[in-house]
Amino acid sequence: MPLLLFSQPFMDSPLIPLIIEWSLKIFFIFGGLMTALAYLTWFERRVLAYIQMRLGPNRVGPAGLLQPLADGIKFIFKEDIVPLDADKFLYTLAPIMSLVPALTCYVLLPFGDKFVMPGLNREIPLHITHVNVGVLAIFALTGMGVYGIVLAGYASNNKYSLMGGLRSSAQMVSYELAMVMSIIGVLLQAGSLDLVEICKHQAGWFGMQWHLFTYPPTGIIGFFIFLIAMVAETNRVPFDLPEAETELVAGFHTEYSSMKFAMFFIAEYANMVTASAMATILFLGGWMGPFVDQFPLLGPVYFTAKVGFFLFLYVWLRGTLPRYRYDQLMNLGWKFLLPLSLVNLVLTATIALFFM
Amino acid sequence: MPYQAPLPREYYALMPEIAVSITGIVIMMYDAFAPKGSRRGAGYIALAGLVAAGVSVAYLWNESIPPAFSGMLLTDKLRLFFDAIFILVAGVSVLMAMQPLDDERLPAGEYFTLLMFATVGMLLMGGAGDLAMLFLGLETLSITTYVMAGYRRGDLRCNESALKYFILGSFSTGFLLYGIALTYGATKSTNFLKIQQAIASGQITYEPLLTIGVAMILIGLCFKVATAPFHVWTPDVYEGAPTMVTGFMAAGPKAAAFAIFARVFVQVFSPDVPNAANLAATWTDAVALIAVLSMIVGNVIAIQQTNIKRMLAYSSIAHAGYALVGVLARDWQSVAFYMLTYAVMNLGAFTIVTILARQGDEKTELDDYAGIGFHSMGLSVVLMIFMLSLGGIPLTAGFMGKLVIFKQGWQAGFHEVVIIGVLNSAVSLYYYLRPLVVMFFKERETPYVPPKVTAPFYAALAISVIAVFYLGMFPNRTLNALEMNNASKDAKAPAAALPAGGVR
Amino acid sequence: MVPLSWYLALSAVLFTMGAVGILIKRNVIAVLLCLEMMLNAANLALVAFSSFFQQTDGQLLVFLVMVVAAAEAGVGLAIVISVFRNRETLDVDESHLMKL
Amino acid sequence: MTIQQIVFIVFALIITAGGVGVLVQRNPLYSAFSLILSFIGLAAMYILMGAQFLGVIQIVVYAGAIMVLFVFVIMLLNVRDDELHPDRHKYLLYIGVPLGLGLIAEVFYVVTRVQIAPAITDMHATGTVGTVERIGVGLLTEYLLPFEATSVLILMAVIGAMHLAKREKE
Repeated sequence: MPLLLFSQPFMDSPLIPLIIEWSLKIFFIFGGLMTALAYLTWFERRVLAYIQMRLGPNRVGPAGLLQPLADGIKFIFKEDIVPLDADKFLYTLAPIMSLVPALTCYVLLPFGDKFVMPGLNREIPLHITHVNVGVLAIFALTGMGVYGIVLAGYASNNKYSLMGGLRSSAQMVSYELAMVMSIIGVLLQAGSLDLVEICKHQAGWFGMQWHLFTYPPTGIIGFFIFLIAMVAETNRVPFDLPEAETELVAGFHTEYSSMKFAMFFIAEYANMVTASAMATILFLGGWMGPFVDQFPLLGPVYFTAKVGFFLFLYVWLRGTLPRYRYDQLMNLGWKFLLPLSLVNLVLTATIALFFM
Repeated sequence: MPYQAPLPREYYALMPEIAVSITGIVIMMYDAFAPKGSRRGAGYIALAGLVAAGVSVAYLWNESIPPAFSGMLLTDKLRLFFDAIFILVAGVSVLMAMQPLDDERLPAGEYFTLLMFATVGMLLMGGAGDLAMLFLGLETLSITTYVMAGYRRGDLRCNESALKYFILGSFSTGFLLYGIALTYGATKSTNFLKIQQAIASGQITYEPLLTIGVAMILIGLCFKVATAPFHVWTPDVYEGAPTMVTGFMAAGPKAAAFAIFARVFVQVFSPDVPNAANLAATWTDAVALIAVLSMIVGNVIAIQQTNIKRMLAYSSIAHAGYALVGVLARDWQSVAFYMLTYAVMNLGAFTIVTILARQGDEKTELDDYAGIGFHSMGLSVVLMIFMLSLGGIPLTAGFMGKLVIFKQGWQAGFHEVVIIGVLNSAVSLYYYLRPLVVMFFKERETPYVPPKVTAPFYAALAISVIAVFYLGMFPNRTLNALEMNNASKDAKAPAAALPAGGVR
Repeated sequence: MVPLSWYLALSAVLFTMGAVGILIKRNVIAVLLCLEMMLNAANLALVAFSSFFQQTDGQLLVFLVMVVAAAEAGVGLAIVISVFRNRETLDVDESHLMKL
Repeated sequence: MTIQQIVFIVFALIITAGGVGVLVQRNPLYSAFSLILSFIGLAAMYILMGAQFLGVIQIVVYAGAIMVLFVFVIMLLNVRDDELHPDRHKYLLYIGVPLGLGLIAEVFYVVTRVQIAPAITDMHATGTVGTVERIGVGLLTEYLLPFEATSVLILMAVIGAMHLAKREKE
């Protein structure tokens, strides 16, 4: 919120058209994203079904396309149960704390470069707001997401929930380190924390000078560390320890039902999208690709396609990999990913020093 | 002015810190890869590193190095003399800890690493040329000391000691930091030289900010050196911490805090600086009050103690009071000399307490000392030497330290404070002599097994005893090194100034 | 524009609350929280001075203070855990094995 | 009243409310969350003063790391409400509250006087001192030595915390 208020455009330009532009962008991006999130669940269930040789939801609407709608209606009309010994205030706060940071991240993501509205002669940047510490801001927001899970675990007054919350906070804090360390190489190359600048830095080579390919092999190593850490950050298989149903029932959201549960659910998918978008921006050139200079509207298409690839990857992982054990997870994070990302950082810096 | 990268000679100025840091890292590596049985090795590595640091201090002694690292690091006699004290304290602490760590099966690698980096913190404090460096050095020292105080983690008293030390230490850090912030607000800089220039040229944004800032820094430092109204944590922390750590805490961090005291109050906010008369008058009054209170509170409560560690804790409060007289006299040399004498005799006393305390610090009550005088003759006589020195009997270091500091105080015109100090030292003899009376003249009711004294203990005791007598009988060399013997009061102004050379 | 004195007043209020909290709170964790509050009060004052003087120094110092705060929090909580292992309470008043 | 002043007042109220919350709440978890609220308000203040980098870092470090650690420990030890000891430590309340009132009074004295002193009320926070570039360059040039010293500090904190929180091997 404060970032939005004090970002540069707000201070400088005339207010009224800006507010209109913002409202429209917010409406489209959030409207689109919420729909996309809903269909992400459908997508996941269908793909998972194909991987497991099942059919998946195909009853509601053609090919099950109305399934998310049905799910939504079900969530709204279910009874909202609050456990008797729960801490009522925190119990209600938890899903909000989980969802709000997750959705706020979208304010910062650039979906493409500027484009000029025909007839209006007004340059519209394809992102809601632009701050020059974008990467840090995203990490700040995703870091806040831990609280939702922790609070849910604590407030439910249920030992499985508590364990889930504890595990999740430990896991997210541990993997955040490796995640941040893995992208410092990228930031070193781009020389900026600004998401738009980082994307533009990858414009060379016909729109294919992605950080994944530059400075081999550091780009690829960094990318894989980021990929693993991002799956762990979003608590997805194979790192879904906080909600490991075989040991913890459903983890931190065991006691939640109805819309509160739905909010956790949406937050999880929203975080997946954010993480995928970050991976896209940092390593796969964001909206960059061939011919994007000539046709600026190709940018969002490329961007969506790349994000979609990562989302598919998430589902693919879920369909194929078994769950890690908790101590293995911690060992992987602290004893492998973190040292590796540090070595990678030193390597990147060395290459940058001698070959730049 | 454009920034210039540090020159090689600026790294020379950092040599002691670098040497000790590398030693710490080497100890960690050694501990990780050495076979399980070899616990002593870490200690010997630590000693070697400290010797290297000592050599580098000696090397720097005659060099004249301008402020390094954009004025962050000052190299002058004040820094180097205190550096020598810190290295000595660290060395004796290593020797003191080797045997107990073995006996109690505590991890030696971590202990010596923490000790090494605590020393780095102290060294950085001694050389701090900027409030930022001062803060960081102090925090490095504090954080390592918190951990060392709670080092025996299965022992509840140890845990509580660490907890109390942590809470009150951080509380004082808060005050210190707020003081730094306000001082920055008043002078537009955190660099000592620039602060001094700002005061001298009258470019203070707002006078009360500076006064309150200095007051808060004073409060923060008084917590760290444990002077009277801010001393409440000392006895509990000293009693609960493992004795070897208490010995270190009483000597090292206290000397380091006094190094800062000397730097900040004797040099930066000195009354010799133009336009600083009001400010200096304010802090002088406060420090005089604190000094008197510390002496009285420390000595009076120490009389009632039955635990030797608590007694030494209160005695350390009293000694902080004496040392403040040197700050009052605006004479850092006497403070430095006093801290040196205090460090050696205190470390010696705590070494004996460590030896007698046995495993888990079980025997630290005075009753445990009853009648051991003729069973462990050597230990008792050596303890007697340290106790007499702490009490200020002639021919010992303690006497020389007190003589120097009270003489400077008297010459600077703080007659009342000095008189109270001398009276207090007389009172203190009562409780310093009590362990001796107990040891030699009280009947023992329980059987007594003489403790095992091993080589590291002998070395620690030898260093302390020799230092006590050397400083007590032949102090001239040390005082000459501090340029105290020939310096008349008129030549005082340059001695109290920050090293010249300007900030690049 | 917001005058400097407003920031200073806010920082002083925050510092006071932290200091008072350390004295009156009983739970160790709450005491640690109050310590953080004191450090943050100092940070606010430093940032205010630094941006009003248009100097980077103060903000650099704030950055260092944040590092220190993180280190302190880590060690402090470790101490709390070690105390809690041996005694199942976090009440400061219950830490009275040694008399004051 | 300019828009900045209104924003300041709003966030100042949030910060103060958070601080009061820490003092008043009996459940440490509620205290922790009050403090997080306070820290977020402080981040907004930093951004209002043009210290963007510190504003974001405030959230990343304090709200995202330090407070998570606190909350984690609160949950690990599963602390619920404070136990009440009505008689004990009353005297600290008697010391603490007057001390607080005294400090507040002093603050208002100083603040009113600062407003009179023209030297610092006229200045306004604008400009670019708080950008990432300036902070980064500052840390690696003039503040090189303190920056390196912090690494020592962090290393010690890690070793110390690990030693203290490790379980005793019996």
